[in-house]
Amino acid sequence: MKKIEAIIREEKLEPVRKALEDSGYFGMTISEVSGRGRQKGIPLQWRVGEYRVDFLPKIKIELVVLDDDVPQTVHAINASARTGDMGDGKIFILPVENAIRVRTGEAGEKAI
Amino acid sequence: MKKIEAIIREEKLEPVRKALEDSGYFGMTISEVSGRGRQKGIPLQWRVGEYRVDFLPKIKIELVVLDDDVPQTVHAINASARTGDMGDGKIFILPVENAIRVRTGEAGEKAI
Amino acid sequence: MKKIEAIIREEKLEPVRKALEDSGYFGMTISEVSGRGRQKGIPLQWRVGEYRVDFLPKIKIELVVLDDDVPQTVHAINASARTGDMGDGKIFILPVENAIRVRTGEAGEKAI
Amino acid sequence: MSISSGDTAWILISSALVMLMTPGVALFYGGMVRRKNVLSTLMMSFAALGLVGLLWILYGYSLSFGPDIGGLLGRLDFIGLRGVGQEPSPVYASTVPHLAFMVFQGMFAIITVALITGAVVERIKFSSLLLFSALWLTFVYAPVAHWVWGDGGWLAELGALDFAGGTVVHICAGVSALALALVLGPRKGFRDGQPMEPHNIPMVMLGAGLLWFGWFGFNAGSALTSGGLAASAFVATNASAAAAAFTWMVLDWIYRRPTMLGTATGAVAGLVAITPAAGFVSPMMGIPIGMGAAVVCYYCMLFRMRRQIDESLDVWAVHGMGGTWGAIATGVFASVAVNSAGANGLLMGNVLQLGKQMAGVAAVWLFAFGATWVLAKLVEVTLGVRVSGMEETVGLDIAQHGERAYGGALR
Amino acid sequence: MSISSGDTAWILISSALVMLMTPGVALFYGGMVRRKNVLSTLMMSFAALGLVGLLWILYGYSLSFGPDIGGLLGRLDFIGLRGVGQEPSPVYASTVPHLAFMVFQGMFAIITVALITGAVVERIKFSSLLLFSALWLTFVYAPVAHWVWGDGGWLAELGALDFAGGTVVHICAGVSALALALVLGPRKGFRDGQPMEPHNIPMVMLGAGLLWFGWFGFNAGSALTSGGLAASAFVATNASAAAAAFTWMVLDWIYRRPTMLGTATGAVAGLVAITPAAGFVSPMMGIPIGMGAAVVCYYCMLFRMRRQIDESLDVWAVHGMGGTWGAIATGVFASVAVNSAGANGLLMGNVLQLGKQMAGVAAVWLFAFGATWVLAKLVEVTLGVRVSGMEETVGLDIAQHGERAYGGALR
Amino acid sequence: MSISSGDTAWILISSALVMLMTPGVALFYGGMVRRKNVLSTLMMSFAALGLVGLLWILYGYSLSFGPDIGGLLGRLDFIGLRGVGQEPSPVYASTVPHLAFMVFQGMFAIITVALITGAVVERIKFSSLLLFSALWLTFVYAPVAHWVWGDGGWLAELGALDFAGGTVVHICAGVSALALALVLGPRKGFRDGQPMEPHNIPMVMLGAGLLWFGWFGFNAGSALTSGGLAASAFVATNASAAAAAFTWMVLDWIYRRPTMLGTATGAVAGLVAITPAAGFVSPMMGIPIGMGAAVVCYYCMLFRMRRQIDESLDVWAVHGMGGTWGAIATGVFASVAVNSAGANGLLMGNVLQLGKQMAGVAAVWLFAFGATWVLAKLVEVTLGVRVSGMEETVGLDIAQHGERAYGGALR
Ligand SMILES: Nc1ncnc2c1ncn2[C@@H]1O[C@H](COP(=O)(O)OP(=O)(O)O)[C@@H](O)[C@H]1O
Ligand SMILES: Nc1ncnc2c1ncn2[C@@H]1O[C@H](COP(=O)(O)OP(=O)(O)O)[C@@H](O)[C@H]1O
Ligand SMILES: Nc1ncnc2c1ncn2[C@@H]1O[C@H](COP(=O)(O)OP(=O)(O)O)[C@@H](O)[C@H]1O
Repeated sequence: MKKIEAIIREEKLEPVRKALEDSGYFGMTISEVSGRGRQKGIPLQWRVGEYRVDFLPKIKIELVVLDDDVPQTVHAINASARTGDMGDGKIFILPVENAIRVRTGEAGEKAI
Repeated sequence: MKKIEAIIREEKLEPVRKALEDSGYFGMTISEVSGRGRQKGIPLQWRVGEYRVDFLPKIKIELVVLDDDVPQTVHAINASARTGDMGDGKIFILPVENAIRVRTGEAGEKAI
Repeated sequence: MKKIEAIIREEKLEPVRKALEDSGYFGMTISEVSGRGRQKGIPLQWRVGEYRVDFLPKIKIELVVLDDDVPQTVHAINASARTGDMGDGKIFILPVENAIRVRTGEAGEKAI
Repeated sequence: MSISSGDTAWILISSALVMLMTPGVALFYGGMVRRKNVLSTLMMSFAALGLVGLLWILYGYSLSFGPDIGGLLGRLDFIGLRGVGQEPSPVYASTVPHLAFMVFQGMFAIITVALITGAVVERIKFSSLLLFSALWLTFVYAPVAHWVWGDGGWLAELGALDFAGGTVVHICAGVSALALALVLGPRKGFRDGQPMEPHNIPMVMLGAGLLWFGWFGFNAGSALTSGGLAASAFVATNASAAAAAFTWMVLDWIYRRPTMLGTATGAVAGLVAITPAAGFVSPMMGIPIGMGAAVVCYYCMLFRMRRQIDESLDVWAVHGMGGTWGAIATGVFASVAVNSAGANGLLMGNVLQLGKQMAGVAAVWLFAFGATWVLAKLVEVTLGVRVSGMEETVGLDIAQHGERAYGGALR
Repeated sequence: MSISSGDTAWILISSALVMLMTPGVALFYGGMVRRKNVLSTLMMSFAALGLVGLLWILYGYSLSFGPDIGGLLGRLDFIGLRGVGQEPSPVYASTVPHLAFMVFQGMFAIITVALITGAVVERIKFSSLLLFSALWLTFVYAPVAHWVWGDGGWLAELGALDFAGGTVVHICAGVSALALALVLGPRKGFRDGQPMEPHNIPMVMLGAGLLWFGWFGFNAGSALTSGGLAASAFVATNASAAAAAFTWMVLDWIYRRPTMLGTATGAVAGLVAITPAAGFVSPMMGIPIGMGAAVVCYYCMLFRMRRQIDESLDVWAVHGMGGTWGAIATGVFASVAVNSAGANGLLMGNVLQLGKQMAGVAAVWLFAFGATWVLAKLVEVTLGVRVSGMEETVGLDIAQHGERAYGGALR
Repeated sequence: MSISSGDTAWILISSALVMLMTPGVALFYGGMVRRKNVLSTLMMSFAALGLVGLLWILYGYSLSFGPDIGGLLGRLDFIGLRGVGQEPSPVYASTVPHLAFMVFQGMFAIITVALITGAVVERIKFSSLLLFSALWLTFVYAPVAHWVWGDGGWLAELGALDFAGGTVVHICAGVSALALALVLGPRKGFRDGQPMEPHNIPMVMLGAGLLWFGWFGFNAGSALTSGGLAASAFVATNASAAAAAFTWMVLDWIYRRPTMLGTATGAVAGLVAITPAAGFVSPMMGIPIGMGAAVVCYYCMLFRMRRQIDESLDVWAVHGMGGTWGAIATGVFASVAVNSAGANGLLMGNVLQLGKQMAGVAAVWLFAFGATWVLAKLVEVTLGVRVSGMEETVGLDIAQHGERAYGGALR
């Protein structure tokens, strides 16, 4: 099992969600995060002045999948989240040792 | 060391917190996330219409524990978070290579 | 590649950000979390009464770096986030198997 | 007498001000509950604008202000506003249209019902609350309003003074809130000390600001004319609110820190306490009345919490006890030099007035508590009063209203 | 006649109340959009306070209320407020300063423009909206106001009744909103059923509360004197709002749950519908008018949604159709016993009045729809009307205004 | 003369409107600070309602409006409202109760103190702010109010015009804010360009909306009668607010984008600038005055930021400089045709009036700056003025008030 952590643009949540659903991945957890990278922050205005916001709103998708499904999910996310401009985000893959479904107590692959 | 990531129902935070405390686990980090799984979203109303909210509010608990403590914490969470209905959530176990306590700079097991 | 997860005080975000930047680490993802540990919660007031808030606001920094960079980043965070009082937070190091830059599709070390 | 355009302008704008107090109460309460119950809390007040707004013109006004039946209730002559027209009433407010007097009074009825809801937030069934509200307006508010303000009402005849509703509005609401909360029982987790942190204190401040603003219509409008008496009541009102806000802040500070929530609560306590007195006491008396209100309400709230009674947003402590203190203080500080239609109080050597005030307070306490208890039990055995445990956990916004307050991409 | 201080006080405070309705609309709408577009939504209303506030005194008032040209428009005699002074106007509101009447009317023009913006939130270009607003005020609002309220206006001469703006304000705004939304097209994702959850319903309630409060100035202020008629209009207004809020809540409940958003919407629908009738019908008629408004607007909204028309915040269903219902209901319920300057309606045996009302409604519908369509197309081919797809996705707050509503350490 | 019910209604409702401006300021400022300091910011304004509300009736009114002592201060004859009753004052506002005039003036004192707090948010010690406020009311506000408005005040005698408080309220507050901010020093991180993003701009808009609404009481209420002059001041006020909001929006656009925060700020600047002029200039003059205000305040704000002075929410730029521009503009545009109790200005050929206005401005600038500096230093050496660095970092809500604004399950 692997955990896929994708940091994507806010406005890409909808297409990514759809792409994952089309590939058969329904369960996932998302959260609002703020990110910084090559993409420079955005300038916002303050009455007569301006200030730069360094950290931009991003969405983090967390998704635990079976080892075999990793390429497919990564591909689905990658394709649907891309704009080609800086700030498109990252996908990280982390090892997961076990998973438990709280409702049933099932563990391992059945729990996903 | 392992990291336990539990996605639970909002209203189960209190019992889970208590169950963990009773088992001797005090330190933890929580955050507000939104999740989707077998549990279907909820229908909300919009004046005369209705729309479905796909992602439901969940709480994510992050907790780093010693390897030996994993079964016990998982059990505590599992037992206290369960309702038996869809949407009860998941527990994931991830490997952790090291931990540092910022206050003292201590690393490894002492840091937890 | 490793993922550094640091839980720090809200007010230390600025210095940590700076320390990381000075060490050459620019990209990162942050989020608002709530934490509990040795630091006791804070008492807040409710009209004539008082209640204790157990979970205190913290900032979580997530940062994926190359294996060789781990000591340096940990040091930078550790030094800049410390106050010496309880509640300074933790740094966890997790293994990462792969990283993908969405914009280009590059994977592995080039993606960071 | 004929209609005065100045007086009419004053009563109409005062009516609008009192109307605004109901959204004000909604926000004041709404900010104090948890995020999952804010819409439910707002809705309870807002629904009163609809429900009581209708019942009042259908029959409520007549029950309260119709021709007297034995000092106890008004006759139904004014049902459906029959005979309530653009000319002044022969008995009330002789310089403004009868309709203006009627609607001014209606706004009082609405807010009184809204005030009670602070006791029952986060757990009451919405349908039951509506039923209760309708019953309560009919069987508690209308009679008490008649007793105190109706032409021939027995407390009016007795000479108990209540300028703008210390007994009719605040004691009535506060005592009934307590009775209803006792029937309803505490929120889940209340007894275990689970923190129920207010989710939006700026919203509370906004509500308090609107209340303070609207209260000028409530109290100075109750002069029913625009002149010296209205000005005097206006100043007394502001003095009491200022004194109570400041005193509560100091009390907060003595024990811990000066809080926004406490200061806002203090302001409301001061406004409550001056209500029965506003047009009977000299404006400077607003200061002792306000200071007293802060002290009385502060310790009553403490007492309520120690007793572990989940009268959730302290309607009893602030309105019930603030109103009680104000009604008694009226008997102490009143002076005919301020208002010849009033009476002298204890300080002017008239101990009798204090007795009358106490009689009025006692009567309204007993009646409001008893009648509310009966009505609440009635609703309990018919519709039931509480939502299910699961609904309470999920929150009333979603469970009862199918909405959430702060939607968004994710949460 | 000479100036009455009471009447003047009433018109001035009513003007202030109507002014407050524009921030009220801003909040009412602002709470219903997504977080990324709230400032843009607020800004559209707030900018009307600036833009229309200026145009009105420069030439708008004169176009609407200047000496008549063939029943169609006012002459430019009052341009730059020339001849509009501290004395009463010879033809309008004879007991208050001409300036007071002028500014009272100006507040109506401002809010009418603000109302329309509900149709176009989350996608319109801000510069285009400003241009459209200026054109619309000049070529749609000013003529219609003259027809209905101007001395010599053809609808006034015909005898069509509109007490406080059912046709001028609400039909005009609602029908124009529909035309503008059709030119503009739906929001991205609207047709795919993407949820566009309101981001802050307490803000909606606050807006509705301020609207209700301000509407007393709107309707009762339209009596232009402070006396029996104002009181009667005040009571009718409150009755209709209460009835409609309650009825909408019940409809909501029948289909699903009683919602805060629905109840607030119902209140607004009731306020809209009573607007043309307020000073012509007996106050109790507010009840059927309000109940009817809730039903009419509810099903029109349903119809609009079924047709997949993204008239986003239902200006047409609530204001356009609510105003239409109210204008017709005026022809049914009006009575000279209430207002001798009015007329009898159907229920008093005067079927003709109903015909006049329908003629007025039809004329304003046709003109407002047609003229708005032309103006919208004009703006489309010159400035363009929509933001780019990318800007729409990012949100108008950042894209058009360089701001975000809820800043913070992180987000 | 005897009491007019119309005039009294107007002054009472105007007093209520001005009272509402203080919560309005609280929200206007509260939305602009960071989330961790919002309650502290609200509290500073709200506490003024309590503290100044009390001091004003205890002795403030007497210091300002008591019988003249050498043109400099009022005698303490009215201490504790002695002699201030339901009858009109012999010297002020002869058609309304003396109490009404007194409380109307009191609302001005309250908001003036609240205005200053914008300079010191996010770092001042709450206890020190209260002490400073009390001292400032006594030693700065009361004398200046006497000079300008008191019977026999030296600036009044000189003939400097200030209709509703351009010098007394706005220059005083703005200049004092600057002095206080200089003593206090900048917020941590301010000089390093750390972004201090406003946490809730809709709250700012709500505050601005309430301010605009309340300002009609402020300016048109200052006519002290309800008639032509009040109407004229009302229209001038709205014109200036509209012109300034629009102009600021355009300036914003020229440099970057038209922002909500800027437009709201512009509206306030326009309201400030018209304040001294409202009842002395023809209503259309509101347009140039408002446009000028936007330009003046915009560039003063830019100057303030370039100089890296942390006068945090620009009280000096908006109120100080807006008030200065307005006071001077009064000397340019005033006309006795509008108000026979006023004077002609430069445009009517009276260059002298401009000189008088400048003398008034200079006197108040110097006195307010100097006296505030001394008082601030006094507070600094006694109580200290700043919170500790740690408290500033944590936020004043928790550190000074033991509360957080937006509580919840987690944060
Ligand atoms: N080293 C990193 N560790 C964790 N998150 C990162 C890292 N680098 C970038 N990110 C996240 O990815 C987002 C996009 O990064 P950015 O460099 O702007 O995109 P791109 O790689 O497409 O140019 C950032 O906003 C941040 O949230
Ligand atoms: N594959 C997954 N990866 C990450 N989070 C998941 C995954 N599946 C479910 N979740 C999280 O767990 C929550 C509960 O899942 P759900 O399928 O509704 O529960 P259950 O397994 O009890 O039926 C979801 O809301 C989501 O947050
Ligand atoms: N075992 C743990 N797992 C996950 N997070 C933890 C754990 N222990 C502490 N934390 C996080 O670290 C923060 C600081 O912990 P605390 O014990 O107060 O600090 P310190 O170790 O400096 O005394 C907590 O608020 C919590 O967010």
